[in-house]
Amino acid sequence: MIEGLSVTLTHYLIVGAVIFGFGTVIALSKRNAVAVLMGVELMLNAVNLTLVAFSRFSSAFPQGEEPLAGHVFVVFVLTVAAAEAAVALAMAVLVYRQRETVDLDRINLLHG
Amino acid sequence: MSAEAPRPATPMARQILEHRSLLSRARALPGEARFVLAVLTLGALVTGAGIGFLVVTGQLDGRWYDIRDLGNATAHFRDWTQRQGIDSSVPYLVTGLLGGIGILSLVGGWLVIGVWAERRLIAKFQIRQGPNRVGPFGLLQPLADAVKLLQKEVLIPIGADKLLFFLPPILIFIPAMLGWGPVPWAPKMSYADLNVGVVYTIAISSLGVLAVFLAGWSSNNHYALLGAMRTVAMMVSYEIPISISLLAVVLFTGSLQLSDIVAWQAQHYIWMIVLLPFGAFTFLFASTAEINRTPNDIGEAESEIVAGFHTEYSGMKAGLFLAVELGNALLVGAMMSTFFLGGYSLFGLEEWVPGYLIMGAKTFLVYFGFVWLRATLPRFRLDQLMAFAWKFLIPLSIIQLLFVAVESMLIVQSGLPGIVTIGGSVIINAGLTVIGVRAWANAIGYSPKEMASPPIMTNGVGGLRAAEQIRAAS
Amino acid sequence: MTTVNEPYVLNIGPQHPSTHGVFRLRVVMDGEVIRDLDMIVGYLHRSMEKLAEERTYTQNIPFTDRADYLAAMSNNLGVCLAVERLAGVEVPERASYLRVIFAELQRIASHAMANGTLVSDAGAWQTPLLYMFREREKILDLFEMTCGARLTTNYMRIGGVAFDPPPEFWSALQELLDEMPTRIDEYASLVVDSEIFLARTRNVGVISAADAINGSLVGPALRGSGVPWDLRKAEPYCVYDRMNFEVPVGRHGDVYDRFMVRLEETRQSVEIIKQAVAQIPDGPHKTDIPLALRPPPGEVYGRVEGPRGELGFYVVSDGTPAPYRFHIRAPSLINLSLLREMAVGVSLPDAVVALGSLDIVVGDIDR
Amino acid sequence: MESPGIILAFWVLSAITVAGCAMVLVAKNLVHALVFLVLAFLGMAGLFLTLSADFIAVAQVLIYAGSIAVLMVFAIMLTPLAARDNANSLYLLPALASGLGIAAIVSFVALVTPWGELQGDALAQNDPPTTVAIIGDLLLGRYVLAFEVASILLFFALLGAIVLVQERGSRESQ
Repeated sequence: MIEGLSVTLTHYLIVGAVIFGFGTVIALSKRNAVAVLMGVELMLNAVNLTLVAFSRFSSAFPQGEEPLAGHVFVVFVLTVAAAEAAVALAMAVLVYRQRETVDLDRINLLHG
Repeated sequence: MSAEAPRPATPMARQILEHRSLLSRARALPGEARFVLAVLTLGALVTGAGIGFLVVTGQLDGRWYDIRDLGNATAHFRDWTQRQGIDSSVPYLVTGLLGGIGILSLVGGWLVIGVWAERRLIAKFQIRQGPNRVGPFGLLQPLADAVKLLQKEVLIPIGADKLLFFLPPILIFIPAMLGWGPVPWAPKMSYADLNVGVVYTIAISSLGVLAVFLAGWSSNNHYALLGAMRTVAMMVSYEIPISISLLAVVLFTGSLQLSDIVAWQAQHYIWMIVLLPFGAFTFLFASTAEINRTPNDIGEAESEIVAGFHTEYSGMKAGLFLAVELGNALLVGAMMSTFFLGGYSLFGLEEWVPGYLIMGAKTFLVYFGFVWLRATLPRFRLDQLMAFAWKFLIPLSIIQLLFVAVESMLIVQSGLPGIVTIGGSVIINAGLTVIGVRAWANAIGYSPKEMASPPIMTNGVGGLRAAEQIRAAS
Repeated sequence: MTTVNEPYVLNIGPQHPSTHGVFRLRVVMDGEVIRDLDMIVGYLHRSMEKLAEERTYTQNIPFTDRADYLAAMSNNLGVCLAVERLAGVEVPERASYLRVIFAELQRIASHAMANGTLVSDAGAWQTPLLYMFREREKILDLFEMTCGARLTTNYMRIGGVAFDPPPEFWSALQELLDEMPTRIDEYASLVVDSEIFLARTRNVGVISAADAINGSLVGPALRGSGVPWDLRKAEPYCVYDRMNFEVPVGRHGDVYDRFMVRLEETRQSVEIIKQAVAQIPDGPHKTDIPLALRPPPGEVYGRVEGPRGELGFYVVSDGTPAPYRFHIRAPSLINLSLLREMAVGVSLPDAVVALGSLDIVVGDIDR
Repeated sequence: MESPGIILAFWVLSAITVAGCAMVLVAKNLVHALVFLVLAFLGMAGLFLTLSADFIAVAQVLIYAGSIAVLMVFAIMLTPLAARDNANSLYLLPALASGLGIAAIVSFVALVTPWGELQGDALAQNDPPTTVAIIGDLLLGRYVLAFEVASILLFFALLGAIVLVQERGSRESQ
């Protein structure tokens, strides 16, 4: 309807980029291991958004050689994210049992 | 009452004795009222016969006034707007809004009736009267309760997390309402007939967990936190058997769409509960765990942790939690009847009776089952429930899934008549259920009959030595 | 390597659905498991024993109604037996039979309450409780017919009972006795074979026979542990030596056994009442005693088998109308002391069920 | 992508998602951060819906909002003595710089690249009938090896998580 407001691939890519940026900041700056994991999940999510957007806007969508390949990629990313979250949180709990903290700044045994 | 009979023991007993049945009350009606009632009955019969004639001659199928399926009306509305040249988003908006209001008011009304029905039914189970003062048969009791709850002060405990304490009653309400979206009420009557209805249902049901956790965590109360963690652990565990049992249904029907699942059952003249008895049991049992109802209501086990995660809530916030609990029971009833009890279909009767009435009746049947369970059974312990899910339900569901995969392949690809393949599946699954459950129970060493031993009757008297003698003798 | 946790202190009570009164448990938990448990009593203390030293012996009988308010008849009986022995008062035979009938009716009513609340503690939404209340209601009506009160009866007197039951009492009692076995069967069919109830109570809260004796456990809790000790057999009072009945004892000493012992005792009580009704002679229901009874100086310990176990009254007289010392040995308090052994190391639901199986009455604990 | 509903939904949902992400960064409490994270996940599911990816959207709700968030709840509750203040470390400034840099570069590339036919109006007619069937065919056809590998990965993640968290005492007692 309104010409300037029509949503294009670029919009989705920019939203993905912004979310990825937030994810990066959270993953790099937080001290709690669980919070770091939140950042990582956000980054994965941003990538998912980009993949689905490409898949949707690709002209090869319904009849091309790779119909919905982006969606399949997202399914795999989801799988990996679930696996990663399970193992990472298990590790956080394990570290907590050893050190009574999940503060990544204080987990510095190899720091020398 | 005869003269020598003892006087009624208590006021309650007196009331029960003096209580007249509905029939005797009807006999005592005055003549005018009887006449009016007779005219009304006659009118209803004539109208019914007229509708029956229309149905038989097929003059009703697909018309907008075909009230057997409200989906017809919306479809006609959509066509009409298209012919008028109105933008296609308008009819979607209008029907979406109307449907949303419809679902909200339907569920809201059902909640009111459900509260009343549950209390009356449990009272009957418990040889009591139940609410019978406010309105006819006490029907207005839930409204009176709601007014009472609204008047109550909303307390915020000291040390509570203000924001997160405020949110959960609202948060828990959203998935409870969203869950009604894909439920098919009639062949074309469904608020949002999603392609991925089954996955949607599972996903929505997993959202309530967070609200429960937040309610328990933000209350700053030990009972609440215990209840919240119990509920979260249960919901996470029991989502897996629910998903697997629904997967078995999907394997047979070959569609994730809820209306397709019902259509498959109507078309093959079979209910999934016959085809998948173990799946239906898994779904029902796991659902009681998910929605915190007896025998799995450990999340709000009254005798242990007072009210669980909503211990600290008062006023209408507590009322919302209770309403959602009840609404979830109705939702599970709707899901159960969709997936396992044939949904709106009833072996051809849906041609005559509106599908949504059949669906509602089935939903209420399942709900009645929940009430019955609640009035009868004690409660499991947390570790027992966890063990039941992980050691019993999940392995057996996976084994059943393997069999179902083969059976569904045979049904689709073998080319044999349906009566052979589906009938064979019924027999195989029933046998598998019986054998599997028994074998698994033996394998994990469960034998309830040995556990129930009556006490030893004795005439002797003594201390420790006598105790040992008695034990040795028995 | 264990999980590092904050000490998680849960205050169960003073107001909590499963403490059956105002009584508090201070529980230290690790997750769902109880690590330590404190019982804090005294919220209902009414200083009964001290008050009794200022009143005559007959005036003290109503106090005992309020001690164990679910078994007022048994409490009345206990104090009357003690004072009668101290003062050497003869009791007419009809009164002894009436006492047996009412004490056994009280036992049925109290066990109904105990078993019902135990199943409620296990999570059944009060249905078993209300099923048993149906019979309890009729028993309380019988009490009302006879002495005008339902709960705090104040029926027994030193030297007999206060009133002879009215004529309609006997027909109502007969009706109750006739229907009682089927009612108990109905109730049992609801609970006894329920696999959930079995899973919740079997091997939960186990007390061995030796532990039970060392902890001076009494009543159904002791018999649930397998020790055949019933004062009605061991030291027959009133006319129990003329009655023919059996004592149920448990096999494992767990919650389920205690439940079953209570259920069987209900059946035996019905049998006892039937025999008593058949044997009861005509005659006076009371011997007259002076209004201010002055027993000779001395001391006596009278005990009866109440619904909760051995209920003892230690009475010291100095020759005045008021007792010099009036001590109540309350079964609930002493049974409760074993809760700690049962609850530490098990999960919270098990502890709640174990507490329910001890059948405490807070009035009896605090007095 | 011209329907006003889609346009409105896109702007609202992106606002919700981005705001949720921002709040995860600035929230004072770890549990609050978790709530905003779930909000961001749900907004993202909505964005998937605007892209006609119904299965992915539902899977997003199921896996992220339903499972991973609950896992995080457990992780938070199992570490009761750890700080819950969601504090930032010393590396906040470098992190901000790198995050901004990445977002800026990707946005710049997205803006200047001539996407050509990927932007066209031809998209309007290729609404897929149902994505589930196609995804299922692809998963068990063309990508079956990846599918099997993913399942093995999940299995070992499950095993690894159990082995990691199992307490030593309980292992010996078995």
